[in-house]
Amino acid sequence: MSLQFEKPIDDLEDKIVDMRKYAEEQGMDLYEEIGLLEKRLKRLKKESFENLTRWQRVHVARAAGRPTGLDYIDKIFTNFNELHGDRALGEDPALISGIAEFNDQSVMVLAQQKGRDTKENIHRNFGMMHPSGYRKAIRMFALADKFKLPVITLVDTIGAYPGIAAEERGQALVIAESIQRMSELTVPAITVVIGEGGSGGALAIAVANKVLILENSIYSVISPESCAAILWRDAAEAEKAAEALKLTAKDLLELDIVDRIIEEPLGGAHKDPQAAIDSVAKAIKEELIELNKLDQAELLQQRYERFRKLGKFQEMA
Amino acid sequence: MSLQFEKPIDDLEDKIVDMRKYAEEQGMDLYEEIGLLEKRLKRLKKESFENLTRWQRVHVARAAGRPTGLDYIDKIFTNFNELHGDRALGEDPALISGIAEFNDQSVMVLAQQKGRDTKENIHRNFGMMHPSGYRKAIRMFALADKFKLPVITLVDTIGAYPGIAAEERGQALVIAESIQRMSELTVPAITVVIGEGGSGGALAIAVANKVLILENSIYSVISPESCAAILWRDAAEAEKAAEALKLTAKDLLELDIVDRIIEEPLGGAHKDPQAAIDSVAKAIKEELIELNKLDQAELLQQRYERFRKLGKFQEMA
Amino acid sequence: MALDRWFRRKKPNRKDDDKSPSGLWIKCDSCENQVYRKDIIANLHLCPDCNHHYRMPVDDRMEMLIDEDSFEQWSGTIGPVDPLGFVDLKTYPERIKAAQDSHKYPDAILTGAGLLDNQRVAIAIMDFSFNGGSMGSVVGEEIARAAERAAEEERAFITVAASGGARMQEGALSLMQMAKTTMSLAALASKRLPFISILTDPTSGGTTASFATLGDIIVAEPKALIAFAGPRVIEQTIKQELPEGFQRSEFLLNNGMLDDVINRKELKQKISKYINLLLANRTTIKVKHVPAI
Amino acid sequence: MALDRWFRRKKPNRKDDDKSPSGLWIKCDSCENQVYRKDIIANLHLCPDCNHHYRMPVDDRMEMLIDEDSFEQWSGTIGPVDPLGFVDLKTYPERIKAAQDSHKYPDAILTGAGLLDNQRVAIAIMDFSFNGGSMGSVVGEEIARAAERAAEEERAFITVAASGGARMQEGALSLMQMAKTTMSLAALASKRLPFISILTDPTSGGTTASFATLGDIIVAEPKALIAFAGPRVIEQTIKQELPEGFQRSEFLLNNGMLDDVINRKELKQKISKYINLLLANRTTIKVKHVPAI
Ligand SMILES: [Zn+2]
Ligand SMILES: [Zn+2]
Repeated sequence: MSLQFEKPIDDLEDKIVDMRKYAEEQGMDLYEEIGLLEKRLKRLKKESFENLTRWQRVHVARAAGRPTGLDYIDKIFTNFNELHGDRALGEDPALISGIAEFNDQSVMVLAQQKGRDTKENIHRNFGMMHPSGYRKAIRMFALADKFKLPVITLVDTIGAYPGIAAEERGQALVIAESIQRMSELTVPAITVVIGEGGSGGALAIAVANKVLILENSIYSVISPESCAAILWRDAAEAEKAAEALKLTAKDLLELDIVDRIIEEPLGGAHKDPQAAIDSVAKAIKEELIELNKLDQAELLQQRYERFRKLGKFQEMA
Repeated sequence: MSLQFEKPIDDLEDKIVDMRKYAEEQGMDLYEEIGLLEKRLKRLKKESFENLTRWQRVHVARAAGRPTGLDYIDKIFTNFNELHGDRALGEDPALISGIAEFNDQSVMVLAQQKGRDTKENIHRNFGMMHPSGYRKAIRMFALADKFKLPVITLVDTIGAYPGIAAEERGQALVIAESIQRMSELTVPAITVVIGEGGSGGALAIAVANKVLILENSIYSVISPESCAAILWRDAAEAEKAAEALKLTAKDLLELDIVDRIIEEPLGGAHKDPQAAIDSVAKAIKEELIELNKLDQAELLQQRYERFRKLGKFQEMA
Repeated sequence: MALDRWFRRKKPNRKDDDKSPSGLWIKCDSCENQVYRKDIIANLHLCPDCNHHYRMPVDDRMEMLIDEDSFEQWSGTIGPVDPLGFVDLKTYPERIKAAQDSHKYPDAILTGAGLLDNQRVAIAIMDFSFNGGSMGSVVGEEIARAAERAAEEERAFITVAASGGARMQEGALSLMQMAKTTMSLAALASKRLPFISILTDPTSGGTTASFATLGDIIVAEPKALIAFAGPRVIEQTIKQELPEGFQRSEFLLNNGMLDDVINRKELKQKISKYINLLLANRTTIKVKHVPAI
Repeated sequence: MALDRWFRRKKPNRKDDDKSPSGLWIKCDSCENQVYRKDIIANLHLCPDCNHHYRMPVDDRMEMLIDEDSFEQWSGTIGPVDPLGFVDLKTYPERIKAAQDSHKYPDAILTGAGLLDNQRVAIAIMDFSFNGGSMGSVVGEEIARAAERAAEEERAFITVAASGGARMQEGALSLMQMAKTTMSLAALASKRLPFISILTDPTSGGTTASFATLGDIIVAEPKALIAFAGPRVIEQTIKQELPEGFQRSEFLLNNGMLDDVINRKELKQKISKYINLLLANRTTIKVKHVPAI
């Protein structure tokens, strides 16, 4: 299943495959012709992805086959041991957490997991966390602090789950508490927005010293669909909302909301998951090496200043 | 409604009332006779209460009309402001908590409340707390620590509530966490067992620097009824179990489990609530004055040592 | 927005000819009695018949809570800009201008210092009537500044929340105000200064999910709507009607999320007691920022 | 108590004439297959057919978790007394004597130091077969001593819980062991030493409600009964049957109370990884005992 704007790319890829097959069958030397087509394909991909509209990028961020939290956990970290439960409300499969090794250090990993197929989607509630998930995050932050484990969070959610039980159990309050507890970490904290960073549900585990984002990921105060429903009174105007919200990696870097964009393989992370995962691993490693140089007070201070300065306003006459 | 062993006392009291009435009606001077009867009544009360069996004392501890947590709160503290909720699971009416003034100081008060009539009994779940109650206690301990409020807890419960929802929400775990959090208080903590101190459900809010107990209160690892059901395989043997468990104030003082016995008015606290309340107020005040002299480290140390030494065993050959 | 409702209907048989807005009769939202609008305003915006809590303008709120002539305004020196060039059915600058034209302050917030029953406090009051009380860069910045300055000047801090959530027109910058306001509370905590959060009708979204639910003590006015996701969003998600009283103050109290629900008439006195009790034993010793282990 | 079940039935048509207990066939509690008892014991007390987890004697448990020849026993120098002169159908001294006569250790606990995959640990293992693994003064004291000594010697601490709760025959002194064991964990926390709690079948009452649920990491063996109030007490209270799987490990995992449920065969390896990961970044700097603010 390919995204709409990927169609010309996919068509050209198919053509090249055909051509190779034909050349082989016919014993014909089409090496030069195929080489030209491949160059053209690469250019087409590059142009397409450079010129994606924001709404198209939302689709890439949500694309099937895009590596999920678990894919990163499996391939970036060694000796991952999942730790379950919030010791209060329950176990939320939308957030996977645990301790692992990374670059000769123990780390605490938290990842929102949307799921890789329908069954997992349902089990993971599409990565929409309940209060028990945020409480689990808070518990992990405390454990990380106690044992000096740098915290790495992977964000991928359309937002916290809006439901009756979630409201009953204080969805707002646990998000606030998670923001607060993460901001108090005395260890390095790195967030990577690997897909969709949806509102407070994402921010709750994104109050890091460094916030990185994959090139085609998005991070927004509200989903384009909900924004359109409210401001345009029509969810179908999501494309306009996406444009207005400036939710792409590039937009966010300009606003200092993210610190670094991690390049994706040409055609998007879903076209070459391993390459995307490698880039993320490299970026986390580089950032962690730098943050490891700071002491507790400096880490707190740096994190405070990082968020304190965000916002745009003007002095009044 | 009087307790069984109170019958002779009540009868004699009735007699004296009769006699007075008769003397008045007849215009007879029975001053001397009545005086003698009153002396006898006092002696009877004293003897009865000195020689109460443990099982009888269990009945006094549970007697209707015995002052409850709220009675103490109303009369001992000024400016009491109840604070509700555990900010996680719910609001448990079996535990009343809040901030108040006591002896020119702010304090945090926690009281288990069984209720004073059937309606309140049901509302308060007879003082049997749910996990939300223990979480509320933990929250109050944190607030007390932050604002340097000495903690005063009033214990009166047959035990933590045993039910499906309570187990689902980790009744054991919250009790353990409450014990732990209370033991970490950096402020003075005083517990008064005002009625029944039932097992872990009581201990969870009784890890204090000083544990006081009213003369006719009990404090036990298990209720006599449950103990009898297990060891005698017959709940009706509760009287034997009460005897065996050594659960009276005097027993507990000998075992160093409580630090001080607060005298009750003759005939029991239910016969003169105000006198009992005054005695409790006086005792808390005296203990608090002493504890206020200790700094944070000393308070932690004193509390640790107080509980660390409890237990009886022998060196093996 | 609450004001809209007040003009819904005039008492038909009114005799005097006072045509000013304050002279109008309205039908109470709650008891449905015809009530003289001036009487509501004079009664702390409470229905004189049924005690229904109407939304309260920021200045009235400030005057209700802060001792007379003691208020020193802190906010108002900064105003909103249009960082994204946001356009929906209107442009963001148009929306801002419209709001500013009908309001005294440049954004949905009033902060300042004052006395509350003679106790030194700082206060931040959100204005739901200004763009739905939405929290953008200005609201976030003013709250953070007020919290930090309260800590610096050793004042208790009080917030009065009334907000539809984050301000969408400032995109992710609004989202970041949740982190900023939350983090600004650390300065108060490190000095053991009380932070009392008052939730009023309505408080939802990013405001509920940040500073407003992090009070040492959190109280709400009766029947206020307090939510993460608003009722409409939830109904759309679960495709069923919500139970009576869902997401109202009493529901939150029952679910353990509030310390108390307090009638507006008793609010000042209660807050005063909280602050007094929480500060009574305070030493001025600073606490190191050490997490629980 | 678990042993009782093993003798329930012999395989009727067994040919060899091994009459020793270890030679008997038993019917598995779970799969109901006829299984050779020796095979269960040799298989870490797991059913070779269905992996059912039988209760495990303390020495076998210690040998399973601690590297060969590395165990140094700490417990055993103190034994129980009868502080209350407790008599029910038997006297407490009679009960103690009976238990001691059939057991190697003086009470329901074995503690000591050793290596776990070459990592220095201290361990406390409860013995359910000794008076229902009940926690009285000796069990509490041994656990507290082990935790404190582990902290002193900078060892990770592991407990293996198996207990019916507090020991009634020592009255409120038993209750106090909940506080004592809980408080002894502070020494470990202040040095950032991991405390791993392993819950096995069955763990309930005062043990579950104290140290055993305060692990940095808490794991359980499959299908273990883990409760505050036992199922019978609850059934009597609520007058209805309990749902399938209630109070079993998987139920607790699902309710957020456990970090994981781990097969006995993988237990040592898992605990080893936890300790390794939690100690890897440890500095030897002491943490001051400061509560969260
Ligand atoms: Zn009305
Ligand atoms: Zn089997």
